[in-house]
Amino acid sequence: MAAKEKITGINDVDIPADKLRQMYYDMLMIRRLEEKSAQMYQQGKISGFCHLYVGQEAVAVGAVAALSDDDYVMTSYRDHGLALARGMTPNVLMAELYGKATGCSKGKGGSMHLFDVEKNFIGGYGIVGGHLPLAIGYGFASKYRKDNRVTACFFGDGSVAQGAFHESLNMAALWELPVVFICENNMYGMGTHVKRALAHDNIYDQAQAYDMPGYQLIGNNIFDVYLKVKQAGDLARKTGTPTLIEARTYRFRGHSMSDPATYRTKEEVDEQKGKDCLTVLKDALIKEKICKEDEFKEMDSEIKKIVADSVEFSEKSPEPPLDALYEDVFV
Amino acid sequence: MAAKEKITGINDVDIPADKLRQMYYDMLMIRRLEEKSAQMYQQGKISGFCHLYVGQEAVAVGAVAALSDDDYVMTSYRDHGLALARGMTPNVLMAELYGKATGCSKGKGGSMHLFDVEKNFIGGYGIVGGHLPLAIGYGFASKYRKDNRVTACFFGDGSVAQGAFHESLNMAALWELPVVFICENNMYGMGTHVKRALAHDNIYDQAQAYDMPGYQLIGNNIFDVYLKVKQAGDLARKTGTPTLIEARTYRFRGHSMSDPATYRTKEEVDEQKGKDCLTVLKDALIKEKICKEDEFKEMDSEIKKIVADSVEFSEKSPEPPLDALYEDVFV
Amino acid sequence: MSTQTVAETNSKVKEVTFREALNEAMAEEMQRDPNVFLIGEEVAEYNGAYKVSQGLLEKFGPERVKDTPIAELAFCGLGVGAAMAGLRPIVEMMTFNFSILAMDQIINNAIKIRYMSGGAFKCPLVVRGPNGAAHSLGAQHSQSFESLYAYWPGLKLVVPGTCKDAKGLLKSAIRDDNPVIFMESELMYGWKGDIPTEEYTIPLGVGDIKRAGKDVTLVAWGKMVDLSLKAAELLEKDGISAEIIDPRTIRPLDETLIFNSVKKTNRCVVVEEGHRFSGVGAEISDRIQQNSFDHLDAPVIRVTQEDVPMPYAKNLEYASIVTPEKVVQAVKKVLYIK
Amino acid sequence: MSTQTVAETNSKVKEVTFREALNEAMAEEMQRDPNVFLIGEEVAEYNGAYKVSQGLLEKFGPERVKDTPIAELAFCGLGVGAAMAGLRPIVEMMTFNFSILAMDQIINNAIKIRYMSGGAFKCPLVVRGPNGAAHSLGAQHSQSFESLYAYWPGLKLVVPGTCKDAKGLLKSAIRDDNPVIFMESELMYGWKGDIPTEEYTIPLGVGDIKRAGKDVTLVAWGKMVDLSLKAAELLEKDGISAEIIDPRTIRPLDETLIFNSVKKTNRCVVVEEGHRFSGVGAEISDRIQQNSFDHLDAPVIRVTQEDVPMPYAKNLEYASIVTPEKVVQAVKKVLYIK
Ligand SMILES: Cc1ncc(C[n+]2csc(CCOP(=O)(O)OP(=O)(O)O)c2C)c(N)n1
Ligand SMILES: Cc1ncc(C[n+]2csc(CCOP(=O)(O)OP(=O)(O)O)c2C)c(N)n1
Ligand SMILES: [Mg+2]
Ligand SMILES: [Mg+2]
Repeated sequence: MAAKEKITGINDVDIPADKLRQMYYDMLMIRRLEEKSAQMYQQGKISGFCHLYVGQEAVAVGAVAALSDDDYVMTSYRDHGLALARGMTPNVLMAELYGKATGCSKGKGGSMHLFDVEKNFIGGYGIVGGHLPLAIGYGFASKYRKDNRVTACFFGDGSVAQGAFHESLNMAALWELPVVFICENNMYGMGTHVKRALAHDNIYDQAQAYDMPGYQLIGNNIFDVYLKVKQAGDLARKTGTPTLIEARTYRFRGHSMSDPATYRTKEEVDEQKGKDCLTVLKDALIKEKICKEDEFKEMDSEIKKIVADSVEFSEKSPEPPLDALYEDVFV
Repeated sequence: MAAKEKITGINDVDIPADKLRQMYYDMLMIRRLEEKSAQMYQQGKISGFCHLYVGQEAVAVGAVAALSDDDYVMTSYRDHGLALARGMTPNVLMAELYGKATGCSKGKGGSMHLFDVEKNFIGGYGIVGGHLPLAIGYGFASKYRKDNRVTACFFGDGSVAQGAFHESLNMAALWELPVVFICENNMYGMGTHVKRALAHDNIYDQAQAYDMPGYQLIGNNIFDVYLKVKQAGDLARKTGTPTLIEARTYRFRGHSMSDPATYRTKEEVDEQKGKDCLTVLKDALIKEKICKEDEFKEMDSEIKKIVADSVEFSEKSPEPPLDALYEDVFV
Repeated sequence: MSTQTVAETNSKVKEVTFREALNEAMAEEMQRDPNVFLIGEEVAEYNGAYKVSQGLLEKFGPERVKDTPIAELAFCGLGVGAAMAGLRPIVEMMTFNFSILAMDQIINNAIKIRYMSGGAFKCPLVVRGPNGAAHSLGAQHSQSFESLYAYWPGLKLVVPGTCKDAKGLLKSAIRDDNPVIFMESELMYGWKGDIPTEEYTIPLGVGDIKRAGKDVTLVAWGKMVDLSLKAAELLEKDGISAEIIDPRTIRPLDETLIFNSVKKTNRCVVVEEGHRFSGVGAEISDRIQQNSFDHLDAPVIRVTQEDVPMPYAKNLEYASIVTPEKVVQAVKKVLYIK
Repeated sequence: MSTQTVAETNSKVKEVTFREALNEAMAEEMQRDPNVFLIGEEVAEYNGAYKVSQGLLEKFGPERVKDTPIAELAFCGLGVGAAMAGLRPIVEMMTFNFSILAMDQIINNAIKIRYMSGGAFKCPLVVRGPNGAAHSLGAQHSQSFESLYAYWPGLKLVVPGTCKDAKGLLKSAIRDDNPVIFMESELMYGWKGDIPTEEYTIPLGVGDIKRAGKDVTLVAWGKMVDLSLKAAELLEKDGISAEIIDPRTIRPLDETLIFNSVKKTNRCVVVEEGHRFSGVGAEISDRIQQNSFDHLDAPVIRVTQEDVPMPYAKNLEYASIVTPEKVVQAVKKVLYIK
């Protein structure tokens, strides 16, 4: 469970080249879509709370790459990245942010409540820590049905102080529910540094309180993410044992669109931006001659086009019909 | 933090003889009063939930002996023992169980809600884990006022699975609130063995998740209780650092008066009764020639008289006046 | 007298306790559907704190009858997640007093997941257990929570008042694809009543006339049904004929049944075990005054618990709770008698 | 127009935002009494998620303005314990949506400790923060909780509707020796209004006539006061004169002020931001029908949020919330117009 070993590299994972390429593509897609969301938010096209995933892309994409399509994944309100990583189309995502009928939640959920049942992306939750109990419910169901599925539950460092965290991890471990708890420790819960929220801030150590394996990983290193999540997922699938993973990461933007994030120094942010997960993967892909510089440019323009299309799709999409107001309350 | 060292004995503590004698007296008082409560309950004089402390006496008495009169103490609904240890008179305690106007809570609280503000016995709470947040509130107030007081918060093994436990310990440690958390691990929460409730059942280990000292102690050994609580109290007073103490103990009776406790074998209960905390202290007092056999007899009859008097007091006491119904809702 | 339940003429009946009625409902539904499971504190090895789940562990095994740590928030949330994943959990709250700890999971997840996902999920969850006061349990263990749950769209709320309703409604609740809160009562578990020997269900949202009468309508649910029947007997002696309407489910509320009765009697007393302020009775009273304004010969009167936390002492407790005498008094007031 | 506040003729006024009014109230009370402290998520270094505590950390230091981990249950319970120990905590809920997690501490400890200890303790606690919907925040972040708290004896509930009330009532709440829930609104924080330059308080339990009128009584609190004023202007154009009663505190409720108005106007519409079922409006409606039965020319009508979780899309959200137009419609209905 030691935190710092040698840095995991591209050759430590057995991911085929085209999958690696795809992973970069997915990360870049998240980056560009988030940038576009920010832009559209500033133009007043999107409103409410909007929490961007910029900087954390390797965690979602690396984890999803390590999981099976059947596995359930879920997260907090900072959910655009994971939704895309899981295969939600930019169109239905952007349309949801726009509050349009064509959105993934028919415009009823919004930024914080994305869902894609087909892709086993089970949400998008707004109460800090409130979705961890749901995760053990999914784990319970998998064990009950012996369906061999794993639930990967993402959450922020802020959630760790919540009672729901403790109760859920205890039950998951006690009953050997196949859940991988992935704490994205981006060092802040809104304006509060993790050291001001947790008495013991090596979050993965909390696993010991539940006799559960715990790992810390370097969140901008997608190979590290992939390896640890793979290991945890395999373990859960084989034995039911849950794992707590702490992914040290960083959000480049404020907590939400309305947060100027003055609680961090420019130096700190710049330093983190210097360790951008996109660059880490890009450098490795170049070094291993999997992609050339040109290809990245191509990818980027393709992605930008798709993202721009998602805006157009959303602009053109209709608002939800007023009849929808009373639909979906009860089955 | 090792759980098993050499067994603490009477010579490891520097308690004067008369205080030791008094401690035995207090334990015996609890034992006899609880036996009487059971009897009165069976006669229908006391109703509702009634949770006896028989078997755990050394924890309350040893802890209180190690604390200062100014310190706050509080516990769950299993509160008769701690209330007496803290100096509540048997009269007002029994009268409260009777629901009489002369009870410590004017008959409004009942068995689970004993209070004695003068003695800094601050209750008596019915929601499992629900009083731990209050304890950190008291700790916060002490730190705020720099009043040098410590809050000792007792709770059962069952509470450890509650979110309130986790949230409270984290904040206590984070802010260095002078609180001693004393988990009375009597191995069962109602009918559930602690191994069926906690993934990791060495409860004191949970302290590590908060960078807090944690100890396990042998709850029928009052010297051990005294030493560890003293150490934790001193530390809290000096530095604000809270401690988690796990006192391994056992309740000889069922969870409450209505529990036949068939989930435990007779052998298990008998074995525990063979390690009765009263006997442990008694043997030591005899061995050290602090008391003679006669004195114990005298004590017992004195105590039995006091307990009988408390019943008489309660019988004779008036019910609360009906006007009291709407009193004490607001200040 | 029941209007909406199984035809009573043809079916044989047997006497059971309220607890047994609930137990049968769960056992039958667990038999019928392997997705149904029961989870909660002491439900398995202890056979339930109040023995409602007696024998279920033995019948269905430890995977389907699951003891939990004392962690209401997470095991209730586990139920929500399992329901979203396609199972049909029955979550037992040892008492509803402890459900406050789990309320976030019910309010923010169970009842909103369908709406906020645009209909992607359903959440067939039942949360059940005793609600309200028993005897001498004091302030923290004697609370009534109907209105705190009834407030929320997306939730159904069932409060049976008889053994027969208990079984039939619980079976429907378990089969319902929406989250259902199902409130029982510690004091009722030992009550006896006849239920059909054959399988039956009672639909949610359909009230029942528990006693026909013409002078005044008493609206009562749960434990208050029987208490109102007692009051009605007392009133009978004074020549006052009370009709008792038991909505059985608070949400959906069978308001038509209530309005029709009030149309006939022109007077109404709502009897509620819990507190007054914004209780379920307030909603019912409001609806009656709005819908039956011209039929009312007197304002609707409500009988509720006194507006204080529950005291422990027996005399104070008795003074605090609803009694048949208090109902009688309210009826006389609504009839302008004395 | 305020009946119960400081004499307005003599005192100078200044314009402030709602947020500033609250900030001043806390700053003054912290200045006045060293036992008062503020605790909650982001209240200190961030100056409040909605900047209500702007500058307080700088003024009073980190011991008295305390940032917490995200752990509502325990930091609210910390407030209860600290209040029992003699301090006067102000607990900020970032929004009341998160207060469900802390409800056990409020319901089972804060409001019961005095009663169940036979009066041994007092609990001078204020729990404050924004309640209700803002814009486009979706189902989990747009909830109104008045009735869930109003239900409980032992608790006071304050919901100011103007800057002046906000400051005066918050100061009283902080000085009150009982637990007080104090509900603000995200959308109101930027509103401007005049408040006296001199120190003042407004007593809890005293309502205010926000607009005099003769044809219909509108009962409204919090954000709904302003909305009702807008509705009253629209009604004015149709020659309908609406009186607006703002109870300001829901518990204790100044029912006399309401009854007196209804006695005059004979018609009443209760305007509530939250859901309908057992809302605070249900209680008010019930009390009016009971106390002013003979004065009512029409049933009391309630305007509330639609009975669905809050949708995200703007058009649905707007269809879901209370609007001045819906109030106008209700008034016309109660006046049997059209
Ligand atoms: C129970 C609860 N309390 C408070 C909030 C308000 N809130 C939203 S996000 C947030 C910070 C969470 O930080 P973290 O868990 O680290 O996640 P991150 O935003 O960094 O991804 C807070 C306090 C909430 N949504 N839910
Ligand atoms: C939140 C909550 N859930 C459930 C209960 C019911 N209950 C009362 S005591 C108890 C067991 C507690 O066990 P433990 O904490 O070990 O204390 P002990 O009784 O052994 O002293 C339970 C489940 C409760 N009072 N509060
Ligand atoms: Mg974070
Ligand atoms: Mg125990």
